[in-house]
Amino acid sequence: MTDSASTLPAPTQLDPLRISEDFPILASGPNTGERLAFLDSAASAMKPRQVIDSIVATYEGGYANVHRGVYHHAATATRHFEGAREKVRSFINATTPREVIFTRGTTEAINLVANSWGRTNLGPGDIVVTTELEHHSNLVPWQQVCAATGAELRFIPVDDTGVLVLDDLDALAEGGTLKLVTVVHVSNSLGTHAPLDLIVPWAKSHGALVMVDGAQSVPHRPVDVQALGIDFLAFSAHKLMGPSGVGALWGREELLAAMPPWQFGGEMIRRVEYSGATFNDLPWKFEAGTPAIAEVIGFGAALDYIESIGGIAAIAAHEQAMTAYGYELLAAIPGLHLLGPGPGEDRGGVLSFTMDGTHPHDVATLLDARDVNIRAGHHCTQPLMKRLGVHATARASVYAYTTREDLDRLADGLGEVRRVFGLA
Amino acid sequence: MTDSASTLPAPTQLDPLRISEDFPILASGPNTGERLAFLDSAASAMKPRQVIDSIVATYEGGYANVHRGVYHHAATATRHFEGAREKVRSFINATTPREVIFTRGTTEAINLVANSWGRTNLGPGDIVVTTELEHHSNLVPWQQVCAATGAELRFIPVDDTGVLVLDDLDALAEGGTLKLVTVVHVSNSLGTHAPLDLIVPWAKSHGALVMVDGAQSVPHRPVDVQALGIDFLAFSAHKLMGPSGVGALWGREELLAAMPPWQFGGEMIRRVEYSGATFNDLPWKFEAGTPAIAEVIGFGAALDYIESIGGIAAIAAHEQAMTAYGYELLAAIPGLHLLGPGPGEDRGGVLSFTMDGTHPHDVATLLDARDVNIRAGHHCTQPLMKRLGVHATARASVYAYTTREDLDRLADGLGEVRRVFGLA
Amino acid sequence: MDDLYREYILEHYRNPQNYGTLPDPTFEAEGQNPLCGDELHVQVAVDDDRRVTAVKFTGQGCAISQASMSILSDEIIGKTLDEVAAMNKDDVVELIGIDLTPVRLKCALLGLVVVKMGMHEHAGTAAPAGWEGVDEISWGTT
Amino acid sequence: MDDLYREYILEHYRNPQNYGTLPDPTFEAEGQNPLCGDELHVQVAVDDDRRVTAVKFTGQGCAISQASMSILSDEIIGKTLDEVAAMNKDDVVELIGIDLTPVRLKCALLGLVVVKMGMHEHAGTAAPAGWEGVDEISWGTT
Ligand SMILES: Cc1ncc(COP(=O)(O)O)c(C=O)c1O
Ligand SMILES: Cc1ncc(COP(=O)(O)O)c(C=O)c1O
Repeated sequence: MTDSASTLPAPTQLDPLRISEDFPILASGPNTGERLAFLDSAASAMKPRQVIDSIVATYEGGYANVHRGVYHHAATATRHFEGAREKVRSFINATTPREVIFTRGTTEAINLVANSWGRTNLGPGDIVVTTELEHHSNLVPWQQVCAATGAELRFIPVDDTGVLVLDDLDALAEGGTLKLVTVVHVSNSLGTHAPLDLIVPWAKSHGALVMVDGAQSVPHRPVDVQALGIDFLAFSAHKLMGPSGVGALWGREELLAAMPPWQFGGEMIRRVEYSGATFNDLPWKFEAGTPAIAEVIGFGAALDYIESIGGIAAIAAHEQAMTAYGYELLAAIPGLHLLGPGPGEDRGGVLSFTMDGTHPHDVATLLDARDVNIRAGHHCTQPLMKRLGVHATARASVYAYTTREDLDRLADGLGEVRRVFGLA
Repeated sequence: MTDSASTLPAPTQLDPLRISEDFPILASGPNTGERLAFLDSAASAMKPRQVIDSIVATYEGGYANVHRGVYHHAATATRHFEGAREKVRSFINATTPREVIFTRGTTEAINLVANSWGRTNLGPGDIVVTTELEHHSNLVPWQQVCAATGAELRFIPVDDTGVLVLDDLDALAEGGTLKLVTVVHVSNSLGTHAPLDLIVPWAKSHGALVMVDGAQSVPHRPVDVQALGIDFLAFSAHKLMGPSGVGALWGREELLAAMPPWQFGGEMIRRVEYSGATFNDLPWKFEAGTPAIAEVIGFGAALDYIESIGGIAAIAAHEQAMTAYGYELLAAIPGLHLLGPGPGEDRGGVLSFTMDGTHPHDVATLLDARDVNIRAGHHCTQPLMKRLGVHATARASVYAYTTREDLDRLADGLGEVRRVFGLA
Repeated sequence: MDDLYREYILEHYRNPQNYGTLPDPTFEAEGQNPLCGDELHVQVAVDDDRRVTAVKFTGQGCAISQASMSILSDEIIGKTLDEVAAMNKDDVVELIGIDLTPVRLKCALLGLVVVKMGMHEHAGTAAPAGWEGVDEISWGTT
Repeated sequence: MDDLYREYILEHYRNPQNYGTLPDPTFEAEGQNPLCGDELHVQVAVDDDRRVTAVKFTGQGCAISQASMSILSDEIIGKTLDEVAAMNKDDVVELIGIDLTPVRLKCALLGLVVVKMGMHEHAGTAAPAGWEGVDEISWGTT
């Protein structure tokens, strides 16, 4: 992709079957006893033993509330908790752990920026630009904050294949002040990869900030916040093989420092009187109340796990191979229509499709009987579905543990679906 | 406490040593190898094997994102997730699970009410009453929302022992419209029990709503939202032996139904267009984004665990006995001053004290060397500390697994602290 | 896999009973399942004894929602409105005769919910807050 | 348990060195550790060569914070401001010679942080954002 690519060492080749041994849930599907062909990691990834063990180790050997306790377990929990922050920092190449705020997930991270940054920086005449690809979580918060502040929400359009159309970007900034461009890095519905290398310089040329919804990119490809030149990044641990209930907001330190806190309570204060309060430094200013202690530590364990199997570049390479393989298999099925970018393009490991004469929900139900798990529906992108003229799609998504056999079973299952529906 | 008390069956007598066998972390302290005398459950409780096993079982055998997946594990996870909501409903005797909103904890629950209810219902001339006992989490959000809306925040005072003074309640409602009374049910710093049986009727006589911070009551004594006649209740799972990262807001259905959503994104929507969105029914309207799946299920497991060891009334009785025992032991130590209500009064299992010639942090550090864990500091109640004329206190708190021996070791350790500091 | 979608269901999906529109319905209603995009528009004609004389529906969606509506429409013709009002989740499950996860159960129940919403509107009684609000579909109890 | 608080620390706690106030300090500063309520007010006198000639402090708090300040005050008298500026976490840890968890380390470092804040203010250079902002105290690295 870059000129220097040839000088980089080739990423480790993943062995998904070896990796699958780390995932207890994959060993045997609930319907057949066969391996679970889990092709819904875009919704939430499965967890390796290493992450589960981390949670158990916290509760069995190092648990306490963090930051204030004097005793041994409190110090241990705090060290591991803040150690996880450093792991997140390193994973996305942030400059300091002060830029890493733990949230419940991508959604809360975006709501934090919309409420804290948005409500203090947006007003009538201001423009927020997003895209027609967005997940509801990066759309509805901006609809709300624009309605509340008088700012205007505009959309980078997609073409009929779901690829962003950047031809007339400047028109989006006309007649107002462009303040923020907020973009899904990789679409969870189509796999479309947003060309940040074009969008970021354009936004910067208008003096706007750039927020990236990294829910589907951070778990699947190297994301370097400094190299991207962005201002905010949101992502979820549960999609990168970490625990549920935790995620992160990364923001540039000077921006976060200038933003008011959003939630209030313990942890985030410096000094409280009955009449008012002053607030803690970054990152704690944005972390009100007891945080998700074991989950944050498990988040760190998930990042360690990614490192241990070869790193995020190796995962990206493996997914690319699996996606290409799956694309080819599905494209060969009569009446099956793949949505989103073509196989050769830079895309995420998401295969979204419809099949003539069948409904995605029926497809998913019939596949489930064979322990092939895919998702069916609007994937929290209702307006995008409408734009593309579909009510719902079936979606198979890959991860580090995905094998060619999983995809073969998907294709076989789809053949069977066609027979059940009298299409073959 | 009530006339009919004698007709109720006596609660099960807890065996804290038997119960402790369920808690791997208590078996051996990190400094001595002896049993961990964990006396900081008010900060966060330890977790029984049953809760840890629930988390492992979710990730190993029934994990997937909830609510939308068609396949087997998605249905299982959803059933267990919504089953936990029903368990929470039953635990606090709410009328319907639609009234139970999962949050990160008490703090987020209070922020939800302050932002959603507060910003739509408060304005200049309105009064919010709270108490001088509050944890920062039930103080700072109201300071903020009052500052933003022009409402006024007033305080039910405490006397020098930290007991609420209700003599002149009506003065607090003068010169404005009393809209909300928000009260900590049991003080985490002192153990003071707020007399809701007096406060609620008073609030209702002014047409005000009542919110209760149940962080220290729900884990330790029966709380029945219908019997109390309150409107909102906030509490945290991590303080009732459940996982970190999850808690609940309970609210009366008609109130929640009328409140706008606070966070926006997946799960909480019904229909989304590029131009706007409509929102889901209760409780999901308030649960944006992927929730804390394994944690919510573990929350349910913690409630099951409480049932399995005899129920919340049995825990309350055990704590009362332990608190009385500990109070007596500590009161006998020269130079030690216990804060808060006296031993005979209705109080929580929190023993807060100072010791002449020593600082609470030094006390806690020296006790830690003996694997006796207590907390030292302001306990997130800085204004209360100032009101009582102390900078910090040492605090020991009890739970279902607390033994007399734990408290004996505390008392012995305090004797040793006095020797180290040349006081004995 | 064939068991899951019996020939009976597939037959109703491919050739739905009572598909189309009524010239003069007593009441009608439409509903969606926002989770999957299933849509149904149902029209009902009732005689003076409040007995259903005709049902017609149009819609699109999965086999379960469309076949269930087809089966339901056959079932309620001839019933009184009170009898229809008394029908619940279990009746639908029995009618379609297959095992469903909660998400798919919502598909199966869409038809009954739309009919009931139309009845409420017609009678002027308060309808349930919405599709998700219908108690029978509560997640916790299935 | 005695090891944890050596006689040396306790002696400084009971009889702090340089406790009190200076009539004519070159600069002064105060700081709190909001976590535990430790407070220190420190005054420093410096000669024309920017060498510390006197230090006095008042305050209240735990043995660690008060003893550390006492030990630190002895240490910096005679040092130049540049030498004081170069002191960091490790120097304090070495001076007090006991093992501390991160929370207690903040107590030990309070004195040095307050002195440094005073120096920054005196020099007109930007002080660290606050007590917690001091990099040496970052949790992740201890
Ligand atoms: C009385 C009280 N209120 C609120 C809280 C805040 O709870 P959490 O930190 O779990 O949000 C706590 C616990 O720290 C508490 O003790
Ligand atoms: C692209 C995208 N953005 C945002 C989200 C929301 O993430 P979460 O539900 O973890 O908050 C998701 C996942 O559902 C997603 O795929």
